[in-house]
Amino acid sequence: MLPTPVRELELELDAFEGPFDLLLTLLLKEELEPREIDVAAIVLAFVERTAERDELDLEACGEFLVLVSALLELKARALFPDEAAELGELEPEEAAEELARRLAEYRRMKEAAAWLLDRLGAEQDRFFRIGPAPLAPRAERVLARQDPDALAEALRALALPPPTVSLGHMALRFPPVSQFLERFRTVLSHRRVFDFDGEVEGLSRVEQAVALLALLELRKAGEIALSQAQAFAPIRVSRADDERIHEWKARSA
Amino acid sequence: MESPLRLIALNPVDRLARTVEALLVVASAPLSLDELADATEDHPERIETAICLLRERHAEGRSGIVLEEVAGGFAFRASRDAADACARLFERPVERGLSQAALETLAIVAYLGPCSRPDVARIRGVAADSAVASLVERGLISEAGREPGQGGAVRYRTTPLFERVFGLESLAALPRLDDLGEDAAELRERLLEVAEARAS
Amino acid sequence: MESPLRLIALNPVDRLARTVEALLVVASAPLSLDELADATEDHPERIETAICLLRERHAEGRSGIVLEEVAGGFAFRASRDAADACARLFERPVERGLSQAALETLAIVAYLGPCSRPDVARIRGVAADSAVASLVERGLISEAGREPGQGGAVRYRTTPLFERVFGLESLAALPRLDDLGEDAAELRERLLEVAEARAS
Repeated sequence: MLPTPVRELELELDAFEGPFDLLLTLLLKEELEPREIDVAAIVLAFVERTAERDELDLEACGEFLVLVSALLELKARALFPDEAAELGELEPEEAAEELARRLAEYRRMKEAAAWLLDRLGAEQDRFFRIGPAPLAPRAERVLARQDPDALAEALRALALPPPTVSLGHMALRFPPVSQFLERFRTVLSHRRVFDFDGEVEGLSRVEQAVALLALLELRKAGEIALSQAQAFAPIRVSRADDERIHEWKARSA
Repeated sequence: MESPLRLIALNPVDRLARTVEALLVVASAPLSLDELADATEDHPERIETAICLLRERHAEGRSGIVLEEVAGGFAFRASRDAADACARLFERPVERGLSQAALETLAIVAYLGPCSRPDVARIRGVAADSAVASLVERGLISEAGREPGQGGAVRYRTTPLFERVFGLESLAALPRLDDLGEDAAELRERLLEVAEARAS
Repeated sequence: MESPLRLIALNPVDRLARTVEALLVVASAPLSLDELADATEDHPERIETAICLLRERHAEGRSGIVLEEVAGGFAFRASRDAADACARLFERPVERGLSQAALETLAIVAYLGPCSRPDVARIRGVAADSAVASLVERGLISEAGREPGQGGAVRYRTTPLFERVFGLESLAALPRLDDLGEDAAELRERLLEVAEARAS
């Protein structure tokens, strides 16, 4: 089971009310759509819960990060069914399986860590000598003749730029949503309206996905309004108060 | 001073046992049966007999020096009665405890090693740099080459000291991952449910 | 297993002797009377009595483990009968090669000139302490002053033994790496750039 604080984290979301671990189960059983889950609200609930406690439970934080990033991944894949294939060649179902697999692996390692800790406790009264005996004969280490090319090769390898690391299956490969929240807020403080497509042009698909999540979170918070002339047309983003003005104008017209 | 008569009367296995005793008291790491056989130029079966004798002589409660099978070989350690005295004089390699991050990293390296920092980060979901550094400093893990390919990351494996500190006869003495906890089984069940739901 | 009767009958000095035995078998340096007294929380005179007992028990010809008084205190050594076996144990076969960590560290020091451990660590992307220590122990690198400034880190350079092992008349005979930089400074720059890219 998850550590208590994360597992028992009570959530009150639009789409779901109950403990975090039930949410996870429902997602894995595909009884709940990832896209309906308000990730920002979950983070907020966790932060609030953490703040209520005197102690910072790093273990719970680590667990939480893994879960939330996996959730975000699921959500992004569900939002971009076509691009999901391109992103990680994973279907949402496969992503769910991947999540379960990753959690199981992490859990096993945590169990192994707990076993090691127990073992360490049990071994506390056994002392071995670490290092050579005080009166042991001294051993000479004789090294065979070496090839100087091996040195050049070693340095050449160190001078090679590392491969562009594929973080395709890493849990934390997303830029923070907050980054885009801030960015969009800043843009809207200067301009009343902007085109989402123009704003995220040149960003990677993953970044664009997270940017869209940020957009949805802002919309949910009532900070912005979204409009689109037709499917696949540019998404127009405007301040929420402007939208209200438009609505009022529309109704009065 | 010992009389020549007694030297002559000394049982050959007893003589071998003394030589093994001598080797174990100066060795800096546990010695395997083969290493003992090579050093004594004797047969492994006879070494085993000598070890039996020494195990009895250096048993807990009978001597301050206890013979133990650990890390793939044999080594002497202090008797448990003397643990308090030892603790006053010597610092254990993990005296100040290992953080949760370090323990998890150690578990990953022990089970999946050799593996790199990115490997550990992938499983734990957070960077493992300081945990790895602290484990290297304590001598519980050490470098084991780099990952193949250009700019490969350094890989790590556990050391014989790790086995000694955790009292493992070898890495094979680690519990099987499948046996650990019911959580994994529970998750697997959920996973199967997902698969079945999709198949139906 | 020991009978309770014998445990009860155990002479207190004998018990102390066992603890001293345990301390000596774990110690990696000779232990003085005072150190033994501190660790056992007992009187130095009683320690002396215990040592007398151990001297008899661990005498040449009676045990493979011999108690020896040396400068600084007491320590166990191997019995003389076992000298040949010990020599075979410590006579190491010729080592064929160096570990990846040692090779990289050696290459950095050889090509870039005197380097500190932090330098090596920065370029390799991992801590260099144990690799540097092992190369110093093997005599392939040695200390060469400190980095400028107060509290500067110790720098290392390659030794004449290094040149012999690699069959080089001098460092100038190292294979050329012109494609990576015109001189050591450029090479260093290049390596640090790559290391930074790797770390990010």
